[in-house]
Amino acid sequence: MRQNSREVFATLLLASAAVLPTVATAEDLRPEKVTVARLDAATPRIYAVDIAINHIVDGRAYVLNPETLEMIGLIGTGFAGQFYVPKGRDEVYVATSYYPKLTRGDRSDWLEVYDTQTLELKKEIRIVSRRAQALNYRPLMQASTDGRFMFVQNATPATSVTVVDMKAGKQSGEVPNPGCYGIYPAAAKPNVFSTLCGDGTMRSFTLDAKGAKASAKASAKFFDADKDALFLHAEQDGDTLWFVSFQGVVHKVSIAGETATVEDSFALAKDVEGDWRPGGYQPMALDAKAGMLYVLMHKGGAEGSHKNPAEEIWAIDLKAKKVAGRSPTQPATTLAILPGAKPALFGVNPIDAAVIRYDIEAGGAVKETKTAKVGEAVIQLEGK
Amino acid sequence: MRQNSREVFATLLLASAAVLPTVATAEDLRPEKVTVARLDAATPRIYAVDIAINHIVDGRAYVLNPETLEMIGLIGTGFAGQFYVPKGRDEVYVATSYYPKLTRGDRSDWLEVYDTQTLELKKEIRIVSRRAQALNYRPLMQASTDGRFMFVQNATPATSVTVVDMKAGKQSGEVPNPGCYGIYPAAAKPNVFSTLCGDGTMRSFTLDAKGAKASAKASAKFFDADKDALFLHAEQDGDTLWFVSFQGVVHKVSIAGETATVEDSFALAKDVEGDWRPGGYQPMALDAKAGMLYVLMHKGGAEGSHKNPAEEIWAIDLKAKKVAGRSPTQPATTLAILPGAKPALFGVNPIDAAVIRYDIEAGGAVKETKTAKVGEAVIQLEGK
Amino acid sequence: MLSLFNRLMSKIDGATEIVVRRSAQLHGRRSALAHIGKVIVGGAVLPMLPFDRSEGLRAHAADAEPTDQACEYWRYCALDGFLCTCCGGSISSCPPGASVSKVTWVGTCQNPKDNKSYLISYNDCCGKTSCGRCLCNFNLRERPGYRMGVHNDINWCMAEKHGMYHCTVAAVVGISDAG
Amino acid sequence: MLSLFNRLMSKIDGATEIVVRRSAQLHGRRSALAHIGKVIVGGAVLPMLPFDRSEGLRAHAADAEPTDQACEYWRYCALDGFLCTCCGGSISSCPPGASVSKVTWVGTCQNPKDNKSYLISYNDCCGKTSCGRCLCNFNLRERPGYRMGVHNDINWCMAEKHGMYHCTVAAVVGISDAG
Repeated sequence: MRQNSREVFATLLLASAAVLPTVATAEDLRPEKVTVARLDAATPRIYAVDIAINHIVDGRAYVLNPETLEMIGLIGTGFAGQFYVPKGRDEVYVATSYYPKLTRGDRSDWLEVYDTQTLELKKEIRIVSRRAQALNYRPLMQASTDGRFMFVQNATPATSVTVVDMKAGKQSGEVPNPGCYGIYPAAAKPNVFSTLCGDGTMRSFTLDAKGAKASAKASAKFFDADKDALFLHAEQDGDTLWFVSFQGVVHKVSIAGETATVEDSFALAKDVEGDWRPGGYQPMALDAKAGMLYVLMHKGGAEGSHKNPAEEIWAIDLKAKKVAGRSPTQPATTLAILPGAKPALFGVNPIDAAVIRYDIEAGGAVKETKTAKVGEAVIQLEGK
Repeated sequence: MRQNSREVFATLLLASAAVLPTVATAEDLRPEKVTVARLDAATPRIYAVDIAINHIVDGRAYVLNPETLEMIGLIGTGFAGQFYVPKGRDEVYVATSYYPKLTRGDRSDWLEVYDTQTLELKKEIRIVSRRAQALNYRPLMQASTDGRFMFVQNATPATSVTVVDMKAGKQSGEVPNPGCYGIYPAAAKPNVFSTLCGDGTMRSFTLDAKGAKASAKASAKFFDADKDALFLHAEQDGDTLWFVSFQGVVHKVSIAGETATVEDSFALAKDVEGDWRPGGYQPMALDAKAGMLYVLMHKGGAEGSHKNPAEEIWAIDLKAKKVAGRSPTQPATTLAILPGAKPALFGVNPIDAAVIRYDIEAGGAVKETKTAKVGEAVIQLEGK
Repeated sequence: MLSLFNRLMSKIDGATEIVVRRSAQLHGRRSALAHIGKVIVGGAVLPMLPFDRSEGLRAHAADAEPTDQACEYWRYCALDGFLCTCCGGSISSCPPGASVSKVTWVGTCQNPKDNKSYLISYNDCCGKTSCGRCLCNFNLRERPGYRMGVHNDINWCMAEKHGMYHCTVAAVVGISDAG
Repeated sequence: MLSLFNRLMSKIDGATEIVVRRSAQLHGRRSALAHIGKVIVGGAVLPMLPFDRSEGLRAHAADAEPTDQACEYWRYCALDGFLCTCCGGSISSCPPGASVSKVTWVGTCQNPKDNKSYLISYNDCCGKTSCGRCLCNFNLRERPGYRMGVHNDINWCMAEKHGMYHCTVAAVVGISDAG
């Protein structure tokens, strides 16, 4: 190695030396120093998480300027890695799998912590090699409300949840959630999370103090996965979860108590012609302050159309329980909101591999104000 | 692990079981068994080696049917891996680098041997982590004429050649070739290879019996890398190498003796208007039987144009030392020949990311007969 | 029932088959059912986007007769992934050097030639880097991961030692009553 | 001479600088020259294809004034790689989390605003997976690897511990006599 270093620098030397005979430096020219950029942790940004399906071993999250949609950084996410953006901390989390020789050797799974200023790896924690190698659905990796525990959804295909104690810096437990999928942490109780189950219930888990074991309680059945399944993606406001079904029924679910309880349900396209249905990977985004749910909608919906790109974005007034606005959109399969004084929406056009910025206008309308090519197969968007 | 396996199979069980109530098998229907395809080792094929620059960690060689250009297999080449197709053996070789966590951890370099029937890894040999992480130029990895030794070009950026003893299954030596690059093995002497040097010479190395050390002899200077550099790619016919220069001078070089000797040199576009020059990554292909050299040519050539895509393919009659034919082509940067009773040419269009098949017609003309999209950034083509 | 079960199993090599049978004895069918929920038509294949497929499901008209390298080929009515027929495999064989996934799911597709419904086994081929060709995506009867057996946004090579996803085959393994 | 040398060195951190100076003492300039051949304008950057650049070199007309996110920007007259300006960096800074390559080469480009020729240091940014944006490729005075110092079909992050290529910057480090 030492020898190599010498040779390397010999080359550099040489390059400089050889250039010199024909060169003079202007006295007033100060050479630019090559540095490494940093982001302000407070800089608003959009994370566009790309599974890069044609090179699935090399996924990445593009960090975008929300105004210009220009790239301001990149975080590698490996082979179908999951991505989580916490609310309170200057960190983002990646759960991924590596094979030591790209596609060969023993798989190892890791929870990685990246600094949001330097985008450098701060910490990596080995987790059991069972995490779901899946498209990037937000509920597949979540933190407890106090940040003490990270929860990673597993699938072998049997399902369980890896619990990582971030204080101890290691995996503290694994909680089976058979027949269920997705993690919805309680807002008030740091040791509680719920999961969505194929039998039409939610199950709420209460962890012990060490994050090793959990007891579970099932809710009443509130949906039928055969007849009208719920999208895994939910929008969360405190202990209130907003789910939407394939056929467009909105469910307001509280996870504040011992078990999840449905507080309200209503069909969002009740009186609208055209078989409009929600669709996509991340089919809705909540503006909690305004009480408005934005949903990706396609018409002519039918069994199997639940990932079809949207033709319109509908604004659902959650208090009035009715459509407040309908706006045309490029084909879109993912929607996210960047909160703030003037919140904006962001979408993914999967056909053009583009990210779209929408401004929110009065009365539930949205307007495309910017479109930029980003990556190849962005599934998840996060605004922060 | 055992528990996981059980769960996995439980799912399979379940899938079958659940399907049964609505299903009957026709007595005459024999279920298809899912198998793994094999290639006949004698099946002619084109290897299209793709650096996949946008995901450079995940390069690959596509194996193509030479008639249809359809994909018949794939061999991963990792991070800027090199690819070598020997003449006599049912094997291909990859030299590549791995980081255990995709882009992190300690680099290790390997020489991998793949079976040409199963496309499975047969053997991997650790080599020193100095190999050139470079575009796929054929001279960057070669075998001795008897197949006993594999030679891998290193660059740190100081240059040397790793020697691997394939009989012993390990690296036997490392031969410095400072100021030189590329490996051109002698056809008659298994312990001799030459290299091309920036001072306008070739150097010929004679290995000791163990492949550990080598002595070198320089040729006379025969080109000027400043004024008219040689492309690294050469076409080889026994101990005769055909080089071409950026400005279009063909050099016939013998590496049969102790040192390389130039047997002939001539300008290929001598009496042609339009500043036609050779260009590309693999800018020519030799039909040794016909004594015809096919060269990728672009017009308006100048300093810096040596990788510009061709507009025409010129056939150079090597005996008559003149242009026997000129044929238009799609933009092309790589050319290769598939030898045989009726040899055909194959090219890469780097703008459309396509591979082109050309039939050879009478009198040095070639005709595009097939074009197919292949990969993203194919640099090297090999026909066998 | 057993007959179909055996035929499905026959796709798996001897050693694996023994494990499956043992697994069946250990868990029993009811335990398996309880484990991942009720399944109607099992499994799925791979994370995939409906690129170029935004028009949704097309009719498989007999007069169109797409080849097995087209997404619209009848056997692909529920396939989600790269077609192995474009990657060096065939409709029922993995490309050279890939390995057949041990877990698979069975869809039901109608053959336009005889209008019968066939059971199609969608096996992933694993252990090679992603093929990148002929990306197809149909989501008929697909459900989120809480119905894991019919979820297709996940790598179904996950159970393999070499779990990299390469492409997907579509083998006929039976005839549906519906057909 | 020393002045320019020092300025080139100033881009490198303290520890590295010591190694370089020691290297200079050990090898001497003649040894270095003999090592990789005579170099006119040093180094290069990365494997790259002339995608969309088949027209060859364009004139850098002042009235066009391309931005530093365009291949035609004047400082990129000999750059080969992804522009860091498109990847979260700037004309002279690597994107967050990448590291600056220890080896670099210096091209000479004419600034259309003052018609002076500037020395441009093309540093690769390393250790992150390939950025994939704004792929540019000029080959003026590029040579094959037997002139390694002016060869650009190789990864110039090769000397780094984390040698993955991410993108390339183009910093002004001097003025050429020619300018």
